[in-house]
Amino acid sequence: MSALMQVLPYLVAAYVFLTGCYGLATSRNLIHAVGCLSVCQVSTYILLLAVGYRSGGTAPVFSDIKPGSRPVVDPVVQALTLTDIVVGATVTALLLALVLQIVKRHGTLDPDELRELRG
Amino acid sequence: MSRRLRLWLLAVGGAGLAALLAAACLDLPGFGGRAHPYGTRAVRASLARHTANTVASVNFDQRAYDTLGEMSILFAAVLGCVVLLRQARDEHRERPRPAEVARPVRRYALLVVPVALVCGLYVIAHGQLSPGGGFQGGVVAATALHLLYLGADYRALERVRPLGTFETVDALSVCAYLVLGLAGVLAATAFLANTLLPYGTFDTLSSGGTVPLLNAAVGIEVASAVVVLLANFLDQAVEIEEGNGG
Amino acid sequence: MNGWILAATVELGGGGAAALWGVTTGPVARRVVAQNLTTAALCPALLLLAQGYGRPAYVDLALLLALLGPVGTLVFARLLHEDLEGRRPSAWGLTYAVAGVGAVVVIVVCAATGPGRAMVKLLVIGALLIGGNLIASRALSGGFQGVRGG
Amino acid sequence: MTGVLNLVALLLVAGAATAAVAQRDPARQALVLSVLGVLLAVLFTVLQAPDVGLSQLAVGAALTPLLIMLSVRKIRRRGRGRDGAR
Repeated sequence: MSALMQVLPYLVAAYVFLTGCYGLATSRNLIHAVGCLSVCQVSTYILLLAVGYRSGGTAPVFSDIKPGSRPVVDPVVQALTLTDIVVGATVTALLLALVLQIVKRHGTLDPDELRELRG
Repeated sequence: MSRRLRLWLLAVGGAGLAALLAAACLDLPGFGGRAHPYGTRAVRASLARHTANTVASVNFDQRAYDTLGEMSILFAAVLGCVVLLRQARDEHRERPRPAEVARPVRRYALLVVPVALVCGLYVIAHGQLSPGGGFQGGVVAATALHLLYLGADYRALERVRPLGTFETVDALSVCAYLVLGLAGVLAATAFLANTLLPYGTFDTLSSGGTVPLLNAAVGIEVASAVVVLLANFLDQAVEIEEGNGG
Repeated sequence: MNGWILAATVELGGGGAAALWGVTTGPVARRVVAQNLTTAALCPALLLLAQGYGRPAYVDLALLLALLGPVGTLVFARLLHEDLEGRRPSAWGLTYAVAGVGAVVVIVVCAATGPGRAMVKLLVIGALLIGGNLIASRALSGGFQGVRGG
Repeated sequence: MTGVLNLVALLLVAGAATAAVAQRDPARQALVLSVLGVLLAVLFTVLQAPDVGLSQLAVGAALTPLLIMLSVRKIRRRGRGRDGAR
């Protein structure tokens, strides 16, 4: 149990990433593909926070506990993840805007049909 | 390339990537380990500068230059959306008919909008003390405003949302972040260095030197960026029609 | 052993798995109801976790979820109302049961906190959670009948 | 005890991510993504990252579904306009 728990969070992150990639590659709908990309982003959050976790630790926020009274987890990876989430959402919005533009120009949401149009 | 061949290629590549990722996972330091050298040093630095929330200290003090990068990505993404979603020459606007929403839902929306705005401001203002900060609070405040569309009417939202003002405020808050950084240079230290203001008393709203100011700038930027973003999507989804109309 | 964390685990496991199952299977009408009940099921789990870890600061998460969860449901109720028309998705029995669990958790955590500012915050969360949940259910079962093209 | 909690939260997130990819209709995918967002927020709380949890709640519970659903609505309306003109 504990040997598995040592690597399980990393494996979950890897699994989520591969699942997202599979969805991205087999998607027949560009909006669905954008959703799959946000699933891929999720894997990076899980990986970063898993690296920074410490058993028995608590959040490095000292508004309600005394500094030094309890062990704390790593704040650096948390700061990276935090900004990543908000920026990720705006990037999703940018991709959705591109999708709307593609639909306007080519009238289709299917990436395969788009390729036929160009060729 | 046929669809079948592409799937085979994906399977082979995915299997290889999965094997490499699994090998990498097994080599990482175990989950929940005790050794976090960067974390320990970041906590010490944050406490030395009287910032109770270490994450805010990392974001707006120790790695403030990184946050400037994040802000510019945010700004660029919103700019891209505005350009992509603007009204084209062959499109026209059509006023949506006023919506009739069930009365309890409308009342709930009108009641919760102020509560949610206050919550967003609370999350921004307490960023350097308790969990929260500009990034989270900004999104909350901006999303809360759109309850007016969801629970009432698009026109109600348009009335309280002067878009031009929000676009200007967005740009101004990015500038404010830069100016605060340059103030550090003028005070003869370094760009974005937190040596400008006194650190204050630990665990109070004004503690942490420039952290609360940078936090507020980010909060305003994120809030107005999300409002502008959603406004463009809403215009496309609700008002803008194809063809030149009449 | 910490009873709060045990309760949170049960709530998270049961509520999360049920919500996930509900949101991935069946007609759209049932999926929206499951999405709405996710908020109501997981918000008490967050409160229990805050209590279990001994960190009142974590309560902010429950506050935001109680505030934004119903907003998310209203998004679907408003923008999917054409798919939902004629079906009137509602599961009032389940809605009241989950709201009851939320109320019980809020009251128990309040009792453990004792009077003060923290308790006021918990009561606000409870009111937002239950009120938002009931209103979102109301919106799903035909709150946007008159909306056309908006 | 916390090990079991970590395990439950991780497995739920993995399941929700799989479900989000498996739903091929964008509107249904948006529903699963919003549940995934809330589950992730709980996972982040369990991993002692309340700041990140708040960020994920703010974005995942309402903003991302709203963006996706508005795009879906735009495309549906467009399709209807086309059919009407024909």
